[in-house]
Amino acid sequence: MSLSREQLAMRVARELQDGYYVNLGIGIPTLVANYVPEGMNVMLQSENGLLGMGPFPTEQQLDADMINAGKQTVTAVQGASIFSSAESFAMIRGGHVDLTVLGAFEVDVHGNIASWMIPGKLIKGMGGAMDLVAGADNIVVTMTHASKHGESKLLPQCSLPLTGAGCIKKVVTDLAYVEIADGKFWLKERAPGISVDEIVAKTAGELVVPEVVPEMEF
Amino acid sequence: MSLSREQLAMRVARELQDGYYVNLGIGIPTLVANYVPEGMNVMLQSENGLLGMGPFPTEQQLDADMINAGKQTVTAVQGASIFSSAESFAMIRGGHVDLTVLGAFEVDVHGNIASWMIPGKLIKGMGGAMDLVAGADNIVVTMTHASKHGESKLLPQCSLPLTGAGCIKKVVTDLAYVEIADGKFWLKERAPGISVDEIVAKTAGELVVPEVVPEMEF
Amino acid sequence: MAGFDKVVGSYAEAMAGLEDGMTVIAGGFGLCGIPENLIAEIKRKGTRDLTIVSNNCGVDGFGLGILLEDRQIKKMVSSYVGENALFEQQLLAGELEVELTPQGTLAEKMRAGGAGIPAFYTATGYGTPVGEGKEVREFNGRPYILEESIRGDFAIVKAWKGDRYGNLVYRHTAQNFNPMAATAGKITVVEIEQLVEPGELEPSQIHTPGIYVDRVIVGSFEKRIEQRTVRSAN
Amino acid sequence: MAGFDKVVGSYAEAMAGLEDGMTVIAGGFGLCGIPENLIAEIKRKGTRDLTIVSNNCGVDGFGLGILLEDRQIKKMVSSYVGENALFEQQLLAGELEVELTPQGTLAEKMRAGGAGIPAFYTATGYGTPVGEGKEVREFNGRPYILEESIRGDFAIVKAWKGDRYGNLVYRHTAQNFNPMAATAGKITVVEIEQLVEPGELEPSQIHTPGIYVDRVIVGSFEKRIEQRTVRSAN
Repeated sequence: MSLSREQLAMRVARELQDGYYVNLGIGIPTLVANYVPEGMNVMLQSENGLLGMGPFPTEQQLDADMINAGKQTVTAVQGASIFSSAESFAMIRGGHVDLTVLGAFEVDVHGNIASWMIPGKLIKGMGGAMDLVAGADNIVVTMTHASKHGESKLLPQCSLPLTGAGCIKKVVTDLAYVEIADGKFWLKERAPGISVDEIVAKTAGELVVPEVVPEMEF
Repeated sequence: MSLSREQLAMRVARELQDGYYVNLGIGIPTLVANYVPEGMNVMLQSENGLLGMGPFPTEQQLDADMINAGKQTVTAVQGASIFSSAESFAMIRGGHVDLTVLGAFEVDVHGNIASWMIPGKLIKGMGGAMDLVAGADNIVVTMTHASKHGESKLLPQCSLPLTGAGCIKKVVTDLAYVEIADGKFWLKERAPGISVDEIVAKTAGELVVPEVVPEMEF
Repeated sequence: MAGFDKVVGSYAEAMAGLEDGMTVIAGGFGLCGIPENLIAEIKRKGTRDLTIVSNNCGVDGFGLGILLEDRQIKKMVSSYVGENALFEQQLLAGELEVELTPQGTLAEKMRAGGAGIPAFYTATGYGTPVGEGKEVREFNGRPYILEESIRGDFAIVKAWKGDRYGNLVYRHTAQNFNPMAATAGKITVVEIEQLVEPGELEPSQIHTPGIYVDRVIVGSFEKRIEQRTVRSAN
Repeated sequence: MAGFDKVVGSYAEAMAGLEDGMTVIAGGFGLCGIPENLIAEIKRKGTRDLTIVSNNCGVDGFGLGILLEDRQIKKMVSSYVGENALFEQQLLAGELEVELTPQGTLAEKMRAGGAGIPAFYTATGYGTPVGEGKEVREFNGRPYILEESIRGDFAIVKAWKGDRYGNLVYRHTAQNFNPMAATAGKITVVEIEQLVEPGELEPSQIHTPGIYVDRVIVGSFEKRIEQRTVRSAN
């Protein structure tokens, strides 16, 4: 069975380490915050200028001046800091964020990522995504392995305009966990009950398959 | 009579306007703060990160964490702000300071200034002087017109390594007030009792002398 | 300190001098920390052909979105403009130009503009449409693109507390782009919630020193929330 | 929040990993806001061939000046080094190298280093010895020079209040170069006067967010005054 949204978030959460500063993109990446392992602490960075993002506010805490990068009302944890957008992207661009998780339309064997623009459709903008992928050493992309029509999103070469070039090393899809190195995809884990054959069939870019591909455990 | 240090400061002070943010260099420029005209307010910027520098502290106010760019203990006026060196030079480099006053070894008809380095002597460093002359639109240089040996400091071309190129338009010396434009010095005022002949004799760069050269009044 | 008293009495005075074709840099992220009354004044004035530099363009009916209603905006420089049906309509009709700029690059372009830095290199956007036509240069074996700074004829800023000298403090995440915008306007206009006496703000806790600010006006704010997300109290 | 507790118990631990030949960025202006005990620890360790990036080099017998006594510094990157006879002596003897850098350029180089900006253009130093050998480029008809950013193996910083997460507040003009230095070290070590609980510092009033900080140590400080200037009380 391909992974659910929650399972994707759970698998990504295993990339967390105690003391990590983490930036989570909108959508599935946001769910990762729900699966921080017991006894581990991470601090969430929101690129509009908040380090130490907390849960949504109660009705009593609601404050228009306290939002996250998704423009949702949020709270701050104890020990949070709040700063300007220039300072926020100094952190991001300067490589101070330990882990960045974001969605994508496509990735390729060169570590390229396309996530912000589909020509012919309305272009809404890249927001902070280009800065995030350019600034982070440690990025996890999470997305479905193939489109609804079965077209692979793990390509020899991205077909859509890029968000960043040569910056992606880790991809968690609903079928597999794949790493990118030396111009190839490297199959590391498969979703429970998903066959290697299915993953191979749905991976358009060159995929290196080891003899044993462990199943993810949840 | 050539101007005293205090008179130099008084003449420079006439360049002040109400509401000006002003950076005063070490030495005679610092004295300008003593001659702010009655009813006029200026705010002093100290490039180590203080806008709104006040007088020296009393013994009771003395605080090692409160100094100016000359490393002297100072106070802050009401409404002052304190910030980092990067912010301080953002102000300076970005042209937000209304008037900068500094000393020099030489200036020339091209608006070049040399103020920080005499080859063969020990080089102590330029501090913030290069940023100040590059960032300000409105700079007043104050110095003696000639060296103790009678050598002019207003030259066709600076002989010493520059602090900044093409940035000086106003020079107050102990003999005269001179402006720089179109590759020439323009004599605007003379010190009380100083003859135009003496100024001409002590100005090595091309000097335009109008028919009437008013005397400075104190 | 008469020469430093920057408080003006009306929004008309606050935006005096704004003319057709000018560039306006605006603080705010989404609807958070936007100078909502200064924007409303631009609508009232009817100034046209404006280039607006702002991370977003408000929503239909609020924030910068209201300047679309009478087609006052010629060009937007933004990182994300997806919250606005009228924007989409004018963009598709070719009535509006948009220069999409990565959020961090946009923040840095404003800061650089205010700080006298005409251009800087960044890895952001290299190899993407953002990098097209821009100079590429390697430092330590990595390619970077050259980005030029931005300055505006006006900057419009929203702060929380301010004094007559223009010293400002922002509240929570309403800070966002406001401090950089404040440095980058030839004329910087700030609307504040609360006017305090000079000296009330702790000098080392001032976010924007008054030297960057030309005009201050005290306003009252709707502070509309874009995404109201709450949890139950227990 | 175990993973975020950055407090260390000794100066030896604070400077662990510092090796011969490394680059150290130091906060402070003159003797104001200098990490005096971290500097003393470097002297105690006897680490050599250091490149020190700091606006000044202390004075004879205090601050960075004490690292000259055993010739631990190979190179200084500074804007002004005129307060120090030992410095002069070693410079003239060719035992010490100095790279004089304009003060604002130095501050911006540190900030850029921390912010992932490898280089920027500035008018400062154009046409002077500082500009020699550097690329010149015109923007809007004015020439600028290209300056590259600085990062250090270590950054040593002095703050006033800090919490276990490394959130920092600086006191008065002891801020100076410290916030930029804090962003630019591979390992950033901070000594503070006062440890406070996480949450005690108002989030929007933190000068340096903890993300930049690796180690925190609580110290006591001499805070020597370089130019003691006072006026009479009346």
